[in-house]
Amino acid sequence: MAQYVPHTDDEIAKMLEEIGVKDIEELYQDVPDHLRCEKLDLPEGLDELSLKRHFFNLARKNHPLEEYMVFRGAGVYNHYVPEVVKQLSMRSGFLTAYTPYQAEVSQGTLQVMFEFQTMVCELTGMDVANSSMYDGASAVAEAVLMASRLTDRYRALAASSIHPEYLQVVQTYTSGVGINVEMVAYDKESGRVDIRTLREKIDTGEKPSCLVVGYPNFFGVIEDLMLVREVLPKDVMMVVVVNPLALALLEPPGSFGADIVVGDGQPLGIPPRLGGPSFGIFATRERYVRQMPGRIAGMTQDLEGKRGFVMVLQTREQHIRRHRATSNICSNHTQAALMATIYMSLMGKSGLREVARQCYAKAHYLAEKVDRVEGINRRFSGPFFNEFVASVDVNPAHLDEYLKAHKILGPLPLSRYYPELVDSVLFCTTELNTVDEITFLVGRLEAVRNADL
Amino acid sequence: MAQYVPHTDDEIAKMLEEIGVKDIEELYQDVPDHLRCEKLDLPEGLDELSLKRHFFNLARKNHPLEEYMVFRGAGVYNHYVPEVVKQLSMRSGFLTAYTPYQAEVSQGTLQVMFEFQTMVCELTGMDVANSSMYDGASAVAEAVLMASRLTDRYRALAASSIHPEYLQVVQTYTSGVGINVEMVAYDKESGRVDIRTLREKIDTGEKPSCLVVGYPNFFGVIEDLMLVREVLPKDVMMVVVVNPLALALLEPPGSFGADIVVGDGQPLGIPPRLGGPSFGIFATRERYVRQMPGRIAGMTQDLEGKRGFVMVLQTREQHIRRHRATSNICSNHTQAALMATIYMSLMGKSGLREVARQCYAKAHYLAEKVDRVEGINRRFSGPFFNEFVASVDVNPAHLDEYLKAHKILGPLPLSRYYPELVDSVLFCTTELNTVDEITFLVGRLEAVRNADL
Amino acid sequence: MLIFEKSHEGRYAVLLPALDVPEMDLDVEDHLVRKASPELPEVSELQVVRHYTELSRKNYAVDVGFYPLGSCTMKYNPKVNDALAELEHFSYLHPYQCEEDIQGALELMYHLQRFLCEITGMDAFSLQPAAGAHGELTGMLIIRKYHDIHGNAEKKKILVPDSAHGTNPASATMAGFEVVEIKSGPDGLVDIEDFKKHLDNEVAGIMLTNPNTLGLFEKEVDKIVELVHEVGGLAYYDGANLNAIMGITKPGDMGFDIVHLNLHKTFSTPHGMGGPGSGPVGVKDFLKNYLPVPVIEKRDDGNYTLEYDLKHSIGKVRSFYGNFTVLVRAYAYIVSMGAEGLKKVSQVAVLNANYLRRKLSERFKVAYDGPCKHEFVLDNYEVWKKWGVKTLDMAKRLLDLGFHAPTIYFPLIVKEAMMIEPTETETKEDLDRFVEAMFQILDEAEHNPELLKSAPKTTPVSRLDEVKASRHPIVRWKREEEEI
Amino acid sequence: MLIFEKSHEGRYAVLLPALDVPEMDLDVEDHLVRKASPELPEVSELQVVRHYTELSRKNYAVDVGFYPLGSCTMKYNPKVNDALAELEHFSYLHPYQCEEDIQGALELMYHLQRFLCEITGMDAFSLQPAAGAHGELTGMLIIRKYHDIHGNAEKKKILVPDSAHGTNPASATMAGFEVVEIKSGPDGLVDIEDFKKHLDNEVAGIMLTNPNTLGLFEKEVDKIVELVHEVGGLAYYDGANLNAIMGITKPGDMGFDIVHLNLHKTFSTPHGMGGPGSGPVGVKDFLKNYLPVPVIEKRDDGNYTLEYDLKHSIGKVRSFYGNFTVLVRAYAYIVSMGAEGLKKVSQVAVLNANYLRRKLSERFKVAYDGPCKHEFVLDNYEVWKKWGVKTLDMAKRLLDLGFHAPTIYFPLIVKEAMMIEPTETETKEDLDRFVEAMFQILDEAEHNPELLKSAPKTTPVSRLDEVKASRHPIVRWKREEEEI
Ligand SMILES: Cc1ncc(COP(=O)(O)O)c(C=O)c1O
Ligand SMILES: Cc1ncc(COP(=O)(O)O)c(C=O)c1O
Repeated sequence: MAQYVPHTDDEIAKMLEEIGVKDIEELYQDVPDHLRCEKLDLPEGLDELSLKRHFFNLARKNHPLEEYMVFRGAGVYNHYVPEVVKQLSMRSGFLTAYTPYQAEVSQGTLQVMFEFQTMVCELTGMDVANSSMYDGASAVAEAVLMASRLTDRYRALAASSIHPEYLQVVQTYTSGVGINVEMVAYDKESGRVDIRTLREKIDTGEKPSCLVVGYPNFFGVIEDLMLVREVLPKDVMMVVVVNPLALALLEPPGSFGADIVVGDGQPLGIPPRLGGPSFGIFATRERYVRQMPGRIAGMTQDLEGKRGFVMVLQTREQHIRRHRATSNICSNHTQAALMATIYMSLMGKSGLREVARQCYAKAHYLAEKVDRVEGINRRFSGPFFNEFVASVDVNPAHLDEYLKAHKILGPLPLSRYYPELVDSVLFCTTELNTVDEITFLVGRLEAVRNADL
Repeated sequence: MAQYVPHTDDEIAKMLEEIGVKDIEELYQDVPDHLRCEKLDLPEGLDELSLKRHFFNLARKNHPLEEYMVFRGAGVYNHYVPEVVKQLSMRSGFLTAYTPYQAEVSQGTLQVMFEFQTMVCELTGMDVANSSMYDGASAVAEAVLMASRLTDRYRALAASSIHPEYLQVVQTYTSGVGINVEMVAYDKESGRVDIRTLREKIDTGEKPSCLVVGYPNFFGVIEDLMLVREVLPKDVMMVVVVNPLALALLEPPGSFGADIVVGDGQPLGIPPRLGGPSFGIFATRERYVRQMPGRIAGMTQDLEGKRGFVMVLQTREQHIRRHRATSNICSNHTQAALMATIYMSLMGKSGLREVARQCYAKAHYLAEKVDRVEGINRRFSGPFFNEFVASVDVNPAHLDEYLKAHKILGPLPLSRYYPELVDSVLFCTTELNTVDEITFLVGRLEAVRNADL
Repeated sequence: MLIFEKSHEGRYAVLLPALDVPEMDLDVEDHLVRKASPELPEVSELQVVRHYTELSRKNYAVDVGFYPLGSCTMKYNPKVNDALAELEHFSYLHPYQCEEDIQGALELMYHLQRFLCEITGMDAFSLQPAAGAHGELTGMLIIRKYHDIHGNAEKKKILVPDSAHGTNPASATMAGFEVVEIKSGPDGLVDIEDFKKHLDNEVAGIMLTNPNTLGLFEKEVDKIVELVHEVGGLAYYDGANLNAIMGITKPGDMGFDIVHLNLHKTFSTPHGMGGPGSGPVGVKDFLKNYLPVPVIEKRDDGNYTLEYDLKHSIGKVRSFYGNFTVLVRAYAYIVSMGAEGLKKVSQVAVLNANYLRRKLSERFKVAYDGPCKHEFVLDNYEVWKKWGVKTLDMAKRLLDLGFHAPTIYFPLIVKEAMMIEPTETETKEDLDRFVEAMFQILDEAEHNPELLKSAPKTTPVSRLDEVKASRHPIVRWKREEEEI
Repeated sequence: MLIFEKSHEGRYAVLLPALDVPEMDLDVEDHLVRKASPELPEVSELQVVRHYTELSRKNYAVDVGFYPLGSCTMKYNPKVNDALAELEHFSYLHPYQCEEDIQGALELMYHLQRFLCEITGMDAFSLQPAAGAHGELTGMLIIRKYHDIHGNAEKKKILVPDSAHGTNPASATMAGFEVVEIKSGPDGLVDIEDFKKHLDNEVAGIMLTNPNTLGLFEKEVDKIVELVHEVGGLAYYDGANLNAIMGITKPGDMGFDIVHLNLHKTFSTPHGMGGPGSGPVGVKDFLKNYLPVPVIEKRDDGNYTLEYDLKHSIGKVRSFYGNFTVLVRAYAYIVSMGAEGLKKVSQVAVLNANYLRRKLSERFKVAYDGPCKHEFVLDNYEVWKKWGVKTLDMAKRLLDLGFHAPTIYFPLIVKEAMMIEPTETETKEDLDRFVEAMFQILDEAEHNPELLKSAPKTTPVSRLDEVKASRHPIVRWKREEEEI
């Protein structure tokens, strides 16, 4: 059993005496007898060494990505995380601090938040950003809630091509306050949001609060935000779900009049971690800042006029505004946002662009090769970033197993989320895929039809 | 190619202009043409990701201890290193600092040195300790040199049972100043230093400066320091080479009138690291402190009377005393000494004892079992700590291979260092050996005679 | 300086190999091609290292010193747990790998669910929620869905004590409920009379924290829960204060239907400057099918699986499977401590709080009588009235004396409140030192109030102007911007 | 506080499983059984974490800021190299594993030997020595053995310039040589006349540093070496300053017979508060067999092996195979940089030094003329004479201004010396800031000398009394001892 409690029996006795009780039990005198429980039924505690041994056994039952050539993304990407990001973000001055309630001894945290917010604004082209949400999905959900608050409308539109899990979360979040979320289909040819359907949805029924659209969307397809914005009435908010990395190459949503930009920060230096924790990005326009959820750091001065940072606009938050708060969020994901901040500092202007450029080039190189494989066809004509959908003439589940046997974590079968894409899979590349891996994958794709499945 | 130089071409140009030269070449005008070299013939530089890939390839060609049940010590031990030791000792405030020449901004280092010295004194029972030597071997060598300086005698005695590599290093170090190092044989029965031989050596020839003796010695045998001290004339220095961990159980050399205590600190929380870096322990009596090599931290006050730490007695050292310094040592192994300091703090009084106790108990448990295996016999009757020698009736090299095939890093064959022990091997256990491992090893030892070798 | 202010055009580090496939121009409509690159810093690797090393050194943290932030359980976060969570075999798993590939992870999560059930007396847990508040929202949505399914259209109110954490009412609102505040009595516990006044058919449920945020155990908790049940409401337990009662009593036994836990508090995962944490939600059997998906189940063949098929599930509350590497740490903590260890944790957390309470009560006014649990609240109203020194000033002065300040001005029902939670990992010596500091501050309040009002002095910055900051918020750096 | 002062009897952390074999009493003579346990601290894990976290925060370090400590090459230590060295596959190898098991390690060391040969122009390297001084001793012992073997009994003198690092004469002494100091001329270079005066049959060798510790390139180095060779002596190169000349010139080409390098300087392995470092020694072909053993060789079958069989080897200078995990970092550094990278390192190291030199020379006296290499020395004698401010005072004031001080009072031949080595990883902005600080200090020296004499003020302690500390040295804590 580990021992993190420093007290010796002697000390405990001394403290009890000081308190004036005979034993610790007496301190629980207010817990009625009938509520007392038996000894918990848990395994015996473990010392540190035994704990490690236990974990090595568990670890052996996992097959981490390093065992594979990875061509799977779909919301979580296998990017390179530089050592500096790992080591600095684990510094205990960051890791073991809490929310910067006492600003004077939390300038590290607050400045990180401020820098992070700035970087998010730069990437997204928006005016203001908070210092993180839980993840991309909850960020989208909060955006939809915010759009409703701002417009006082309870009908929201969402492209069916945003991440299906995000959509599910939006549904859950909005169920309470009764927002009706309607899907807008994608164009079967381009993979972009179907503009005709969108127009129809807008023209019929209640005026929607917002439209949620991906950039790129779940299929990797880059939506034409200019067109979308044109189609949307001025007072219908455009909520854009981004892959922040793609914004190193793509004109930011802010340029097209996006009202809220959200997304998951995982591509910015955070390991896959079985999907979490990463963090949610949330940015909006200055005029909406008082309706924004989450913590915000701002610049100010100390008594000597020295620059410093504090949390601002806390009256939006639950600890002050309680049931009228803009959100219930309290703990957020600052430490993950820190990782992204360090990552973006380290990669810098040119480095982030380079990562995006490599992801892009490799995906397109692969796409070209894949197009030439018999029985595999790219599904959408729309421009894409580092993911693309293709239909395959073998069972995608079998393909998956076949590739796995060749140490490839292959493209994700899409049937689970899109019944109409039952024959399709989602390919992904990052800067970590080498040309040899791509060639090997293509070779396997060519071979699969003749393989014994 | 990695890029740790921050300068852009523009900046370089600006700086050159400021200096008033046209290019960097001009700054090398004092290097004669005939001394200029061609472009170095080295592989192309690697970015961080490629570097990691390169290293993973190298790593794959190594078989680390985690692949084995480890029964090999012989100077480097497979102890448990707690996480806290790893993480704290890598803090950059420690790792990227240099020798504390500016004490006011090096209080962390200096206090660590002071604490370390205290712990070494506590372990060894000596008055003073320096804040580390390179390793155990060089520490012994420096001790012999120091004994010569103090006694002005150039004949030293050393038990042949101290670590053979240490003996070699002593030979090398003393060759320059012409100290004659004579071996004192071990008693074939007990494995302890042969007292009769020792007496003879003392009684014949020049008076020796010192005797070097192990505690425990290389065979794991615990010398009777009281007896050794009795045999040694008062003015012949007793230099004791310790395994610091054993001192948690054994009466410290200081109690028996040791003059210098040295040893290797690896057992105190430092990974095996293919043998280095660990650090050398060096402790002596107060009255010899001015002849001690190495850095020493001492307590003092600042201008306000606040306690602080500085390097003391620097006039012994090379940067001041130059060719009359007590040693040439400059860089030492403080960061490894820090690891030991953290390790000893964490294990604490009872924890260190517990580690030693477990090492002891497991070695003795194994010894008992081994004794019962046909064809294997313990070689020495002297008391031992966590290592013991046994003779085997199969070829030790073959035994080694056989055990390796069973994922055991078995006892070390001794023929390399002791021709007379050609049939013998050195067993070792630490707290990391489980009873199951021991049972498995014993089973293999029983089986080996019938195995096809 | 901000990292942007250290930027120099054209400076960079090299971390990636050159592109090994043909260069590709961006094949999108012109207007979608980024024109101006985002203004990210252009700095060297060493600059990055120094910058964030410096920032980390400007923070107070658990690894730096005593952090008695009430309600936040700032205890020691074992280093080994961080190391385990960072192992490649846990942190480099893709959520869409097949289950066969992640059996170790699923096994861990499955057992964590079971452990949490055992510790809380609930029947099923979902590990999805990313934080306490997220768990609350989850719980509220479960209550809503439950009433929906049962056709209880009238149930639209959630009762919340006035001492509750702000997330409670906020979460209820987010789930579409109307929040009804219940008064606390003079003893700091739920005022049963006031509670009963609000008890009617419209009550969808109640949210309770026990011990509550005053550190007091709601003795009548099971009765309150019973009454809520009687009107057809459900009872929700905010488990943020579980650190006081592990192995002593269980919310399940108190009658609660839904529970959330803050793994980043009770189970010692590091707070990370405010997150990520994790807020699993547990329920009684009859609500099992309402949990957010997936939950982890064990199949007959001994393998573990992600179960998505829960009949009444509220759906998903976040993507994938919760904050996995936080779960890893919490699991490591529980298996390290075992039953005895956890009980001792609670006992000593309560011991430490009572010890501090006792000592401080010599000169401070403690807001409520009787032994506390893991925390207690001081009422510094008198100090303010007598010497014009606010709790804020006292808090700032503590920073100078090397301590993090307690939570202040919360709960709202105590004037000039100071909420102190020492946790079990602090030594008696450190508690004594804290008491000394508090007494010193009291002396200073009397004899040198200016010292307190101008505190802190020894921190990287002196007292910061928060009002100004929120009046004209500057929330991002801009190139043109001069230092304000 | 010292960790011992935080100790509390009976406190402990649990890190190991209980003993799983029978308990054994210590079976030795009674007098060998320890009576009083060593007084190690009894503290909790959190106390240990806080204690050493705090200490680490009290240190200045490369990761904290500019560290222009002349002669020490305090440059950025790439984080990735640390991570690689700490990999289980490198740090958990036992030195007595069979060669088959450590081929990766041996391959790395073999290539490192080859790289170092290429960089220095030597023919063979041994990676054994643990530090620069250790390498010097190794080199001196090689010279001694060489002369022994060749029957040169008369050769007992080693020539060492007066500007040499203290380790040089100390190492020569340790190897049993008589040290003869050679004067530096007014240009800071070896005074050829003085050198020639000492050149006779008794000269066993010379130790030179080039660029020397003044940061000046010994232009006549090959002639000096030639003259030493003519009297039958060997030439030793102290490679601590190699950071100035990689890819530009090689000690081997200058004629040196033996070279040591400081991997912890030029090849950027972290200094670790003073070590571990690594000081490999390289030699020309004719001395190959004198190297300390083992060296790494490549066998015909492509495998790597530890070679112990060198005919005239001086033997072993340390146990096992050198500071392996330091070697790992140095290897990583070299393969990261490649030929171009290393050359750029040297070029920019020299550029930075000359830039600083040029800027500072506006108001400071630079000890020697002409472009410097990687470092240069200021002569602050005038400042002292004029305003009574010592170089020490200026150094202490720099600490207040956020910089580590340069090396002071070395080399001994410059009065009130301040030796500045910026290294290549510092930005121009930081150099400019340093110049500003230096100028500010000069102003203060004139107008407010007391400020300097009482500096530093902003550090964890103010100026410490070193004299007192050495007069009555207190070098360990004792229980009885009260704080002094
Ligand atoms: C009593 C209580 N409930 C709920 C919460 C909310 O938890 P979280 O910050 O994880 O959302 C907290 C913590 O801040 C709390 O103390
Ligand atoms: C010129 C010179 N030579 C030799 C040394 C000694 O090196 P080490 O400290 O590694 O023993 C140093 C460094 O201190 C040095 O600067």
